[in-house]
Amino acid sequence: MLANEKIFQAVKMFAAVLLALVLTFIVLLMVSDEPLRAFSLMLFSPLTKFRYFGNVIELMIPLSFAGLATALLFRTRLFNLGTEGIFYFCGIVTAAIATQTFSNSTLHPIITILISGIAGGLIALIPGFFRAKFKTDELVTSLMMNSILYGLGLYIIKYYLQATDVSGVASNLFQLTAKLPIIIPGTRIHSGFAVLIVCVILLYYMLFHTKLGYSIRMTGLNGDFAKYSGMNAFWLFLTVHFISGFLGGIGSSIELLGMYNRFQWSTLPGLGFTGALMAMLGKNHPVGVVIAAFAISYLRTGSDIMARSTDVPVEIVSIVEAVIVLFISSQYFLRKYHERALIKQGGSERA
Amino acid sequence: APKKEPEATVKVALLIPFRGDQSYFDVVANGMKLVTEQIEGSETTIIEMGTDQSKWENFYLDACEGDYDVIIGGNWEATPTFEKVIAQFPDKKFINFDNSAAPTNANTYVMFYKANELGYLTGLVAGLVTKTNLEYSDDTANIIGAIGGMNFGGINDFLYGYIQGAQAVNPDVKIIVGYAGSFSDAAKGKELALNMYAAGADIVFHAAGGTGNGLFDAAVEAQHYALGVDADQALLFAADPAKQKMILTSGTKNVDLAILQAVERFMDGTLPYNTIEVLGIKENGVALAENAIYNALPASIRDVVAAYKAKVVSGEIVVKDALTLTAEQWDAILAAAAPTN
Amino acid sequence: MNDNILELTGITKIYSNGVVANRNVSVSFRKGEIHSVVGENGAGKSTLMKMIFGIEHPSVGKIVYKGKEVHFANSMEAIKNGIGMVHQHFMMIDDFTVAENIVLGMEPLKNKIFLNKKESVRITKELAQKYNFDMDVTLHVGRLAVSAKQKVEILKTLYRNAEVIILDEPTAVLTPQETEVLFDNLKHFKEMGHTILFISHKLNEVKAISDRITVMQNGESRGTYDNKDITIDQMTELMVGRKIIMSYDQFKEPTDKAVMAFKVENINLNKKGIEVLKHVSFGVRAGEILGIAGVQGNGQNELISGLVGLSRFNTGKWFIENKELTSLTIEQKRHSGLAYIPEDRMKDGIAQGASVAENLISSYYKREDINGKIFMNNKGINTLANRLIEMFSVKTKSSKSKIESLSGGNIQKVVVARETNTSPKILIAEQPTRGIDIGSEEFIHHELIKMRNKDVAILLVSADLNEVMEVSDRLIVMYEGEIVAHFDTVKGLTDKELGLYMLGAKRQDEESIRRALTC
Amino acid sequence: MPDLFEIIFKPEFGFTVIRVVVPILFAALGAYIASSAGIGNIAMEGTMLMAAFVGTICSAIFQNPWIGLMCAVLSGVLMSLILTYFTLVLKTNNILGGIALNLFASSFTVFLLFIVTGSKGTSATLGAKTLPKIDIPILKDIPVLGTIFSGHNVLVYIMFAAVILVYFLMYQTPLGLRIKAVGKDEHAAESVGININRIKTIALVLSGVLASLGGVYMSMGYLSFFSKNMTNGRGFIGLAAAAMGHGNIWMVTITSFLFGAFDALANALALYALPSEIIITIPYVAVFGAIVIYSIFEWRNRRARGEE
Ligand SMILES: Nc1ncnc2c1ncn2[C@@H]1O[C@H](COP(=O)(O)OP(=O)(O)OP(=O)(O)O)[C@@H](O)[C@H]1O
Ligand SMILES: Nc1ncnc2c1ncn2[C@@H]1O[C@H](COP(=O)(O)OP(=O)(O)OP(=O)(O)O)[C@@H](O)[C@H]1O
Ligand SMILES: [Mg+2]
Ligand SMILES: [Mg+2]
Repeated sequence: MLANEKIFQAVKMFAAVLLALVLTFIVLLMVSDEPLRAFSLMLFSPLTKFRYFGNVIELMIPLSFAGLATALLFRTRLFNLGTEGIFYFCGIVTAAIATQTFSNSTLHPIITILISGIAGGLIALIPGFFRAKFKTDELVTSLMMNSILYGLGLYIIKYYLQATDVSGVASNLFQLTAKLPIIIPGTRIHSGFAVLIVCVILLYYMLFHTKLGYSIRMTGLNGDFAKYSGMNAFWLFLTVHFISGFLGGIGSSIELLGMYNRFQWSTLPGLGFTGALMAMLGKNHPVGVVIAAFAISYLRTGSDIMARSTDVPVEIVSIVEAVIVLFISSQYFLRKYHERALIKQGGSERA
Repeated sequence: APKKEPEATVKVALLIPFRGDQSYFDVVANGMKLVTEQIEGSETTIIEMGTDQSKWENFYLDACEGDYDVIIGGNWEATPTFEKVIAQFPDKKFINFDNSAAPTNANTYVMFYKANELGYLTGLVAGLVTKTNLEYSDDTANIIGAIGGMNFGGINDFLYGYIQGAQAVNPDVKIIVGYAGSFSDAAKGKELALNMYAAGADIVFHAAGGTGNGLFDAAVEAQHYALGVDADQALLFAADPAKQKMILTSGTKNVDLAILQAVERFMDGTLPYNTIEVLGIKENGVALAENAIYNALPASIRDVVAAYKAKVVSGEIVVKDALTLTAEQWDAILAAAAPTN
Repeated sequence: MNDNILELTGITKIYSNGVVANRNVSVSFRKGEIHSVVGENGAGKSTLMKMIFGIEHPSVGKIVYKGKEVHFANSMEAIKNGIGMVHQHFMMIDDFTVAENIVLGMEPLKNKIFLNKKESVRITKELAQKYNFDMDVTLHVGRLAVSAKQKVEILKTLYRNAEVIILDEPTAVLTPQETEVLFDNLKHFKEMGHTILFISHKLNEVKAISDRITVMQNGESRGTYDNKDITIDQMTELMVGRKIIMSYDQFKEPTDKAVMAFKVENINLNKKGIEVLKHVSFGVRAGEILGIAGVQGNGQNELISGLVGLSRFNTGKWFIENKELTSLTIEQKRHSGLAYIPEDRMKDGIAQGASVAENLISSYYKREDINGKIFMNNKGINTLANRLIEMFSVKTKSSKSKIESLSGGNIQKVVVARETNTSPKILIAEQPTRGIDIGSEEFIHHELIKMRNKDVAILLVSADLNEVMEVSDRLIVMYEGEIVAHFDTVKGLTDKELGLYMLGAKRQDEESIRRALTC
Repeated sequence: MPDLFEIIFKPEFGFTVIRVVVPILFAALGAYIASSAGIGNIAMEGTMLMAAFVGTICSAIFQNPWIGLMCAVLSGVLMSLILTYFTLVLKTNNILGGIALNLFASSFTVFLLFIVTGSKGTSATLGAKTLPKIDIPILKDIPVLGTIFSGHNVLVYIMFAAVILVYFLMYQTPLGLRIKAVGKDEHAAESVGININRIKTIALVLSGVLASLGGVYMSMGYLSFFSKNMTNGRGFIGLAAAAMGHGNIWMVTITSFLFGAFDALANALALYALPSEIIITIPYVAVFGAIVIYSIFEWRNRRARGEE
């Protein structure tokens, strides 16, 4: 049975999760007086209340956008971690527009999100351009850009957008016309979720059913081959960076308009690495990214609930997450059994 | 397994982003400790919500749905979320431990602390110490320093008070202000402090959370004085008297005491809901840590500090605040206070 | 006790993707013999050798070496036991010098800790001299010609005192002269007691050098034969199941060659002060095949990669019919009618990880018949792919299989199928049959001739002299970046003579050379 | 207040730059070795943080900074071995593994800190011993050089030694040659009998050791305590410096110093009434500018060679 690749993958995934959970349980045994309750809260609590399940979806939205933005870059074999800075900076762009008065509550968020997206795209073009034209290492430029965008963003907030009624770094309250409506009552799931679904579908079709997607995939698999085939890496890199930045920008905007009342991130939101995590867990596939984001959101929501309802310290949440990620992403976990099964069966196909 | 314990007299939940900054949030958290220690049979829970603000509402909702008698939360960042949730639970009682605006809900009591007065107190000490020849200060250069975590109103309020306090007792004093751009980079804090000492400051204050911890290392290294913030930070170095003696005092924000008192008043039924109470020097909302190190200072210094403190309490001196200043106004204030070449 | 140094018994190898590369193979190798292994692409020759060398491990079966059963965990153990291997694809580090490459893994030391670079150079120099290999061991390998790289690979095994030397297709890139030198060396090694395991698709070479020959088909051994007991035709039949004759004259139809389809004028290229290409000019007419012969590293690579747009020249112009291509993008060049079968199929020719179908459309993925208004027409792509797969009898499970699951010959067929399907005006075919079994080779030659018959101009670059001479109509020879000879016809030309031009020993007068452009 | 030029051109500024550069250069050297072996060691940051924590805690427990240092290095080795196990044995993507380990380290240190000290912020209350400062005999009396190079923490001298050692390791020993061989072409290295996994493990362990030295400097040299997330991205700066060095140890070192110098400059500028938000970006802008200029230079070289 293990000889079948698909079945093997499923069994492997299941076993990896199981092992990770066993390890988690052992950790809980050590830190908690009520490990069983903590464990079951972590695993099942998101399913116990509609609102909790809503939390999973709410959290999944920004993770997915960051993941999609990163996955597109990784697909083109661009190791760029700039989603972090773009998320932050586009939040400020969002604040600049969302705090303006505007009469139309349908157009206001749309315009805000679009402009944020374009701003994100344009920012991403900076490392993109240097990569495309001069082969400048995009890991370095994107990491540096994150910190530069952070400082620049703070500056803009302070001199142009700072709310006077608050003592911290914050913009004025967003206009109510700019906020995204809640689409599922009883939760805070907002219309951004619909935008996410649309983006995933568009991205899927773009990647697997258009010429652009084809050239992105070929370039990612083999840049020499793409060049030889007549694809223009320069424009392709620019396009990919723009789209990625755009996704980051609208993701940021959607998160703020859906979940916040004002811009008040005083540090980078930390979505750059989470985005990379989602992208890689989802194998850089749009649908995979969303599934990964869902899984991680589910885990984080469950762990949050566990941490606030039991004596388990919040730090355990990340520790558990790290363990689970490590095991799930193991390619060779149980590979031995797979190979043994293959030999027993005498191979599945002829050379 | 559920534990069988006698029914608690009062169940209190406190929601904060995190603990462990060794200043502000730890003082807040200490409020729960005081409650547990001083109110018999009380049961307290500290819930750390994390820094992802989009999740805070979940935490508040869960706390409200729990069986707590009082839920303490807020501060300026979380207040909008807090109040949104409060509106859904008219039968519960809430304490906002730190916010500058009056509550929008009838069942909420809000406290606010005058950070500018805290800064004023430390400024008095700094202004006096720098013109005195103490073991680690000298009267040659009339320069003092202050490190801010980031440049925004809440932090500048401390610094503005500090500037006013120093200038009140030492009109010619020059104040170097530097921002670290982070509340968690102690190494950066140390670098800024060393630069300040190198530029002639012999006493430096900070309002920079974890970044400020680096200040104390710098003080030991440069052999000059430092001033703590929010909590009595000399306690950090209880194990190391050589370091401890560099931290002359700290401007404390007594959120813990305030929380304890509020919970006591809740139990008495005397807590004024739908009200904001502003706690300054007069209300003991902010104070100087008058520990052994401080008390070892020359009486001449301590007497002057006490005198100015009394003037603030009496209302004779009004410390201006930085909350409503524009960025440009603030830049001008800093430029005026800074040493010239 | 027998004189077998190495015995394989009942070897089966199943790769983790389920491919059975070897099935119940038993074969023995005698000490001091040259033993060839032949078979179609994907017959499992390399896999068998890798198992001997310890890089792969048999799923079932045993390996007996010098009378003892061995289980080499890795190549280190094989090397320690006196087995060396020259791989089908070069295994060298381009940024290292020859000496560094040779000593890598067994470096001479100074003070027991440090690399002794001087000693490395001295030892490798001595080694090279001992085996009559003449080379500068301080050069970076990346700058060496292929034949020199080949020598470095062999020196690597000799440095490690290999008693058994495995050579996986060592001659695919050599000229006849170089091959001859190599064979002399191999015989020399044999006399010195080394055992040689030799893999090649060139059956005449196998016939010339081997003591014994093992034929493989589809992962299984079809028996081991003494050289004198088997003919080339018999080998072919055992491998492919039919006879193959590499002669194409009868298939070439007369074409009128009226149009000068592709014209190259005065190409010059200077790299770091070295003149890589000098005044290269030639033309190819519609309906003819122009062969470029030359030892690898004489500028052919740079010429072709510049012509197709992968790199630049200093000066020069080139045209398809009357349209100048010089400064067009690759896409525009292709659009103007240029097609290209690249030398290195794995690097330029395909995208590993993509499906066969995806690899079959890359050169014209924007073409209307496989695109809708917004989306690509997946149905159209599949139909097209299946048609090409059938036409070129590509052995694959389906058009959706990953390209890397195909054998080398079949991958090459995919590349050829794709490039010929662009209906080009000029097809540049660079080493189109390198490392490909004779069945596929013959097939590809026929495809080229079919295109020629349909009035396509073909530029064929090959290091394989038999190939250029069998397939081309006209021929030019390149040496040190220049065209040194031009032949209006290949009839009557011997490979000996051609070899003289290729090695720079002879050169035609300017007049004859200029005819490469004008004829 | 002194003129800016006065600050920069004083020898004390050189002293400051060295002090600032230590954690970055250690991280960069570690990342350089790992990337020479073909592995992007994203776990640098987490490894540093873990070592910073372990070092100071062990120093406090044993009341001996050298034991603390040893434990910190062990923790670095352990982190690397975990990464090695997952990436080399279980074939987890190394970036993914690195991110997971960073996540793990940042929480795990706080968790343990809480257990050990009851605080989630710093270990200052433990009063752990720090590593000593060293005055270099003769050197300290030489005017400018003495001011710049003498009187640093012992780890500063270990850092300089590490640069030299890593140079010898990578350029003059068989191990270095093999590490590079593995990084440049795994199959080629394997074909001459080099055990790829062993070389990669060694490279990762070395990289972990160097990272841990950078980490322990943070808590036992630069500062005298551990504080939550105290590495603050220095591991990533090191990673960037290594990437910018393109496999050349001197470039790696120079880039680290470039960052350190501009960071020190930013710290000096922070005292002037300038927009602090912009000041903090200075070192990042400098490295950004440097890599862009460098790559344009390379690009022109490639063009001149006709490769592009
Ligand atoms: N690493 C691998 N993983 C999976 N399959 C492999 C691997 N290497 C080779 N194969 C498959 O095993 C079969 C035998 O391959 P092998 O390389 O031994 O053939 P070969 O006889 O050397 O062919 P060629 O003449 O093209 O070199 C082929 O079908 C090939 O696709
Ligand atoms: N250990 C090594 N790993 C990789 N490449 C090396 C190594 N040593 C030398 N090289 C390469 O070889 C070339 C020359 O190296 P190096 O400068 O060490 O040579 P050298 O000056 O001849 O040595 P020596 O000073 O020992 O005589 C350089 O391009 C370098 O890349
Ligand atoms: Mg003074
Ligand atoms: Mg082969």
